[in-house]
Amino acid sequence: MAEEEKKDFWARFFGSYIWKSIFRVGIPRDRRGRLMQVLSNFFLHLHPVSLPKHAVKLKYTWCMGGLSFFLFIVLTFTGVLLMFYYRPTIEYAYNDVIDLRETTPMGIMREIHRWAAHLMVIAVWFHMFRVFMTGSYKAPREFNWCIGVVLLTFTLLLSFTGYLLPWDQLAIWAITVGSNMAAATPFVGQEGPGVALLSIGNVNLIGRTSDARFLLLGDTSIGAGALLRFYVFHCVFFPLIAVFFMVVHFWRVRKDGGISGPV
Amino acid sequence: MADSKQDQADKLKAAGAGKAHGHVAKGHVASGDGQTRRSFISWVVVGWAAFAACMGGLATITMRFFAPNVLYEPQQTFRAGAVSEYAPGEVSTRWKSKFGIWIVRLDDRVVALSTICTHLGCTPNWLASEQKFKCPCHGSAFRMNGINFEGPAPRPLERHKIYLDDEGIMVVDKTVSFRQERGQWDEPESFVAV
Amino acid sequence: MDNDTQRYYDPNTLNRWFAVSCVVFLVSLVAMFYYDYKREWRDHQATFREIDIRVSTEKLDREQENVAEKEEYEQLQTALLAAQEEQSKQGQELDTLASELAAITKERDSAREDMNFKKGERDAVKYEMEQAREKGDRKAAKLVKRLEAREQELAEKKLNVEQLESKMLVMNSAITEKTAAVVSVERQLARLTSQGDLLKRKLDVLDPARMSFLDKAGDKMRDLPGMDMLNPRYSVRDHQLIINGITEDLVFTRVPRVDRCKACHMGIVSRNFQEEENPYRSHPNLDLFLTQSSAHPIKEFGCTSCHSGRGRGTSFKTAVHMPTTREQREEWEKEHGWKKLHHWGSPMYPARYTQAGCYECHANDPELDGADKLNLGLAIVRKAGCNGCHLIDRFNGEPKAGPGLRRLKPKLAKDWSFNWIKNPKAFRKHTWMPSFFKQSNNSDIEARTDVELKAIVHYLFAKSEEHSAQQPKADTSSGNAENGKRLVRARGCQACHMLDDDKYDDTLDVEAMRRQQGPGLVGFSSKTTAAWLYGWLKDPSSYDPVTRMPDLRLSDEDARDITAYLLVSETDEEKDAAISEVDGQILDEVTLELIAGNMSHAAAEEKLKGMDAGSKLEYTGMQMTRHYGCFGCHDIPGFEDEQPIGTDLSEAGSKPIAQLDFGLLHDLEHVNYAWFEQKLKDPRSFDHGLEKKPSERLRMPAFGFDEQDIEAIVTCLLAFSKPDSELKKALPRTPKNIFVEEGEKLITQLNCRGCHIIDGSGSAIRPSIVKWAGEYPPGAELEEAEEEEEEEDDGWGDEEEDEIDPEVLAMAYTPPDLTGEGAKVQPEWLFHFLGDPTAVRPWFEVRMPTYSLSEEEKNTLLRYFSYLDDQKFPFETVATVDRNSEEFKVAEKMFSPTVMNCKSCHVVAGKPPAGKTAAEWAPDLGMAKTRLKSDWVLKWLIDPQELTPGTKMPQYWPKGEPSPMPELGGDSLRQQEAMRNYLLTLEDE
Amino acid sequence: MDTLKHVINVLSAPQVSFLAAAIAFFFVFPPTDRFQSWNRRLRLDWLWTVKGGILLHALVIGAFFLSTLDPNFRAIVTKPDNVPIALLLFGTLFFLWLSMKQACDNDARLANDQKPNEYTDPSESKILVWPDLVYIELIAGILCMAALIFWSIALEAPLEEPANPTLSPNPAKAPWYFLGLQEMLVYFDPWLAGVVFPVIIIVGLMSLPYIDTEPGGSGYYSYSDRKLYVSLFMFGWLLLWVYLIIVGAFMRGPNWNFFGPYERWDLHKVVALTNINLSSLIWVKLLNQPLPDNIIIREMFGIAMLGFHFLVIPPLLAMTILKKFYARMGNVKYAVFMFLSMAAVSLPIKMFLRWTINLKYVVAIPGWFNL
Repeated sequence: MAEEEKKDFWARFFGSYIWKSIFRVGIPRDRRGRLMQVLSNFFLHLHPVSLPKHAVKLKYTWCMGGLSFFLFIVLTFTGVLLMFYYRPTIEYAYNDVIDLRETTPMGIMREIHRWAAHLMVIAVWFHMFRVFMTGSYKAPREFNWCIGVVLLTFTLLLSFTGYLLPWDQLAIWAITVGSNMAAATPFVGQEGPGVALLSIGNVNLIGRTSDARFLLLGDTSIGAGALLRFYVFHCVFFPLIAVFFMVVHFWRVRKDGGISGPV
Repeated sequence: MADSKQDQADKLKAAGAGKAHGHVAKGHVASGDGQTRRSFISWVVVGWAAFAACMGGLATITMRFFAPNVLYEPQQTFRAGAVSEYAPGEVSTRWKSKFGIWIVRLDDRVVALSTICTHLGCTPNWLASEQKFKCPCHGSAFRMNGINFEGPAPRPLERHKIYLDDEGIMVVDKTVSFRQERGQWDEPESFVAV
Repeated sequence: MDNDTQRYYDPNTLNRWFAVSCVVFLVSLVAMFYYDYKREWRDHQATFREIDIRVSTEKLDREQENVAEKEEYEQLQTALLAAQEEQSKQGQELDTLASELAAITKERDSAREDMNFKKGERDAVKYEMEQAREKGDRKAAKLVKRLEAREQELAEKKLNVEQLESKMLVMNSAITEKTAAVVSVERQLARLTSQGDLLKRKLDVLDPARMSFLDKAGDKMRDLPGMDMLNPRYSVRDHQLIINGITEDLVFTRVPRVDRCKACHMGIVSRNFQEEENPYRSHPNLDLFLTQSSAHPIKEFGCTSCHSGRGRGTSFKTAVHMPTTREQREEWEKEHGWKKLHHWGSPMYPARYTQAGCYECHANDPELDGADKLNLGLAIVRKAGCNGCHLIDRFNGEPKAGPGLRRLKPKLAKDWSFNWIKNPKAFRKHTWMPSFFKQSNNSDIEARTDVELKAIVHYLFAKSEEHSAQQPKADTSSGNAENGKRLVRARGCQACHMLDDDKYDDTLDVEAMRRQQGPGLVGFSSKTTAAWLYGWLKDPSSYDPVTRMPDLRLSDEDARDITAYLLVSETDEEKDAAISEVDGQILDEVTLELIAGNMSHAAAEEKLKGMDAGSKLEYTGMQMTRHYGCFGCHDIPGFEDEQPIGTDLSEAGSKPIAQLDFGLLHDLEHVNYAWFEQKLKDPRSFDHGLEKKPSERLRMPAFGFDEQDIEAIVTCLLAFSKPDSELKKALPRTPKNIFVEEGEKLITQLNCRGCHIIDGSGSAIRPSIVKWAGEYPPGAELEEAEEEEEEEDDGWGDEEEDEIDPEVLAMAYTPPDLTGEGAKVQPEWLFHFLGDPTAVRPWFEVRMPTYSLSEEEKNTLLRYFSYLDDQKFPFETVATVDRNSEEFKVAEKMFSPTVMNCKSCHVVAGKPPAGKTAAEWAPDLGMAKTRLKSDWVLKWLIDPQELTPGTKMPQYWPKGEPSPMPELGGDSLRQQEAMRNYLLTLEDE
Repeated sequence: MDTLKHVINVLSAPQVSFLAAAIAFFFVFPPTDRFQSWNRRLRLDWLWTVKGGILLHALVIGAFFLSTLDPNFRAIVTKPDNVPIALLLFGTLFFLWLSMKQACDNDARLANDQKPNEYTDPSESKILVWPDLVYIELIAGILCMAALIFWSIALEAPLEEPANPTLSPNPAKAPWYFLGLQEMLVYFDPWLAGVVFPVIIIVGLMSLPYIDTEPGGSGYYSYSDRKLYVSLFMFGWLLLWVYLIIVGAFMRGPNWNFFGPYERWDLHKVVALTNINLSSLIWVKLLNQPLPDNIIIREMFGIAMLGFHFLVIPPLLAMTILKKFYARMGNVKYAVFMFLSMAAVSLPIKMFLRWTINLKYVVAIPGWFNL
């Protein structure tokens, strides 16, 4: 009997005006209800309402794309939290990172962020691997594959720009090497081949204060400028671009006929 | 982020319960006894209870994260010199800019007045000619001893802990404050007797 | 039901999966909380709280007992009762008074309110009026009137208030008068129990046992995980120090230090926890450190600025504690899971090297009180001549550690030199000359090293100059060794030289180092000739212009006797093996190798053919002298402006460990101090197991340091670290500091402290003087002087004969204490005295030697002394004396035997006092005018003990009492001045 | 034991291990029918069965954890930043096996013209996203998060000394996911390894769908229909990326010297690595001539080799082995495909020349073009 009461309490609860105003549909009891759930929910609307069987087989999807996205969300969240305690200046950066472990509440926020970043790189790679192995880049999904490649690149860039922020030896030297490659860019890097071509008369246009590396660091060597720059790249610029491409990526997944499968 | 998770969770909760029903029926059809049903319901309950707990946990973590464990605030205690350095009836603005404190020598005691207006936290000015602290923001005014008598200020200025160290120098400690309306102005550490 | 057909997974499984994963997630979150909450400092603070409660309670109990025991307490108690009794009698009146007072107070308050309102209005009108008048508004006139009216009213109100207040005053006084007794007694009681009350107040908020239930609850709540953000008792925040004065190096910039050590070392600043365990213990030296009154208050200096380490660390590991020994390391690894934090440049100094931290700020201090280890280290570094081969900023411009080798020939024999360099300790057990050969990495190539060595000797002698030491007038062999022995001990040689019969105490300290300024004196017969030795003693600088050996102005026979003594000695060392023939083949190899260094092999061989044996030897010798860096310690012809061969040690302490080559010694602790220790223990050991050409091998010589030396030296090395450019705590560069430092440098070089106490430390010679006074009771040679005085002998004579305690004797024969010298003597005199010393204390056996000081050096010393005693330049007050004045007569009288009888002790113008052994003589008063500062003399007469405690000089004018003498109106001061002026005339007696 | 370790140390030297891997590779992942027949004959496809998989994992994981008994190996592997690489290693292995297994199954099905596993008949109704997909996504997310937190508690994120531009750590390594590129930097000029190669990789990946336009094997795991592409992709991904990362992370020690997995990272290890340019190798060593002054003449051999590699080989292949293929592709696609694959092949060749004959540059025109 108690069962019964409980049941119709829930019935009334989920049937209530407020509940409906928020979630539109009540409890999905039947096919229609379940469809409605997905259709009427912002967070689920990038799913179709129904899928071919293999699309829910982990064996087929490995869920890597989903995890990549999930990790991106985790990174955004933890990243924002870290920004409350981290100041990208040569006076503070290093010590703030020490404090993140020593005194900041929930001492492992930085760890979560860092390991999640590594994990995301791996997840993205596996996602690409899966997509390749199932030949899912083939028509009509060629372009989405390209976007995927772009996303992969930005994943790496995000990870790379984040690498400088602790402002320790690992950081500065990894970035030194990386940024010196920029200096070796053909034509626009002061060390690169053909740089001499970009000159008017004997006025060189590309020099230590005017080449790719300089634009990257905002300075002739890694210092306060580079730190700030990488911080903005890492926290604002690249994420925005990445999000933009993600949106397109997901949208294309739907528009290119949902998840791939044999015809 | 957290709340989006949250209501996703709610929705799923709904679904979970819903499924429960959907399945209950099936369960009946399938096997007459409620065995499966009870065990199955318990799974759902455990699952969603734990999930709710997790969401709570995440919320707590986030909230906790906003309360820093260490501060880098400017020095809160300073040595304000010997009593003799202040003339009777003097309001010294010596420490105003550095520490936000007026050292006031009243007839029988020296006190450390906070320079924060009790109305909305502006910094009043000492008008020697009118012998009062006048706040530029909303015109509150305080007497030399910190009692409010003009404008909207609800209560007197706060006084801070002040005491003599072993060398007879006055030390002001801003971390401790004494309020007149709580009758704290006669507590031994709220003034240095002269 | 359609949904089944469209279900892929069984809902049960999904739910199970979901349930399980959620639980796992929950667990992870709990773990996260726990991990964040479980911090070492929290446990430590909890433990410390218990300790604090225990200690404070004990203290409180003790306090209360003490108070209870005091009978004063009893009295006060009874007094209080009595007073209250008394007061209650008048309770009636008091109450009425009080109520009246209250009434009037009310009245006064309202009156004051009115007054304030009026005042406000008055101010406003005043302002208006002023404005109007300024503008020339015609309202002004009206306003003026209004203002007057207001003033009027205000005045009335004021008056009213004042009247009321005066009334109140009267009543107050009445009340106070009635209650005075009680109040005063209560005050006294309070004063008596104040200590205890403080403790009580502290414990009330600290000790749960004293808390109400609710307080207890709150006390528990405040530190729960998640709650600990609200108002925690245990926190890092309250124990974090921010040190602006001493910054931390971030390469790109320097930032204020942040020290959180106190989060665990809670009791460090208090004196109450000396018996507790670490980390709760009090700092061992609170007089010098941490306390507000000490020189290093914790608020300004923090912890890591001295101890180094990572101040921000909040755990044992991340604070980068460093173990002193291997055992301790293992223990820590067990207890604290300690692991060396590899990536931290400045780990904490291990306990035994803590003194290295002082150097950061005290780099310029000559000798640092309380940092004995550091001082000793610096002394050893100087003495061993480390700075000869290694650049060390601090020691730039210091003279070379060893004797000059410019004029070897007349002094040494080749054989001796060969054996000496090969193994110095064989000839002189405690020499500072290190051994280059027969070491762990070159004993396998002894044949070669022998050749190298012979080459070096050859080079030295080939380059050696002749010199014209004045030849002894008489033949030097006729010296009296016995007397020589006495002289060596009497003349004060032991201030700088150890004799083979005094033992080298096994624990070195700075004092002992001073006694080793010069080489130990052992039998020289095999080393050098009588002629040379004699010449050397007579005038060292003629042989070696830069030697530190001063001229003791020895008479010819003194010199001869000492020579004789030094040549025959108790330990006549075994005859040295004669130097053998050079192995030509090896010599060729070596020479070729050296030449080939800077030309092609073929050319080198050509060149070699062209050389004869001699030139080969000489060439190789020179190259080898360079290779082994002999010129670092010795002045060697041909190497005048050579660069030191060793690595720069100016920043040894902050050298990254990766730059220290541990070679194949894998089981050595991988920390810089372990490396330094090993290097000092066996300098060549890092070559162990490595295949190296002879020329590539490590060449730092072995000094044979013991544990203690090594500890001291390593302390220095750790101290020599990257200086903080913007250090605010270092000694300010005031003239005083600078001149004192310069002076100290010179004083250390000249080893003045070998004889004198200067600025509190020194007089290394004292023990040997005592010894000497025991062996050779002085005064013997004064017999004849006494003979003359015989008839004046006033019966003291016989007492002279019997023994006097050497300690007492030594008192009289030890060189004077120079503390306060700057205030005492006149600069001109001191200047000349340093140039050529005249005997101030003629009875002295010890000689103030003549140093060949430059004008500049003399001035340095003058500046040193006068700045040390804060004397003003130029410092002179001349006292004028009128010989016919009354004062003069009086003084004469006082001076005469009948009154003070100064002559009975003081030598006067070279005339020794009658019938006293030299032991009881006092300095020559004849010199007073030229030598002493008149102000000082006056001070001296007033109270000698104050200037030199323990002096024999009696105090004639007892402090604070009327003068014992009637003259000059019995005015002590006038008498003293008179006496002073008199003394200043004595020179021309 | 030690001898075994020593043997492994030696074998794991790139010149050995890479060569072995490269050769074995084409038998395990046959690009052409010929190789596939070999593959069948050697029963290598057995690897992609359940049994094979178990064995494979048992071997790798077992070996790995056995190795952790060795202090030197442990020291390297447990560096916090290296843990993800271990993850990558195992992950790659597992997913490789998983995908290949499914591919084989599907191939088998297709062989006896069945539909691939993933095929769902349009007639049968689809799965509802709600609740199944959403639910498993949620579960996956939660588990991932939990794992992440445990990992973060267990491992402290690395933090070294404050940044110091005057003192580089030894070895100074790029973030692990770029170690492949850093390894390249050892063999190529910065502008190549640092700029051109990344660009080629990205462009290459992007152009993939436009080159491989064959409809077959779309949307399901399969191998035999797409041998060539899969094989090439695997080559790039496994050998030129994952392998190099592992080498760069675990086997590159102080002074960027190579260290075997059980070797102590000795600061003072000395290895003879004197390099020589192809030009001087041929002119001076073989022909005993002085180096000609004219750069073009000096470098002609190198240029010739390059020309041969990029301009001659492709047409040759087009005429011989890849006739059909070429026909299907048409000029442009074939050209692009060939450029990319030849570039991909050229990397290991160059690396290999360096390892074996210490070749520095094939073509060395300073300031312009060093390869």
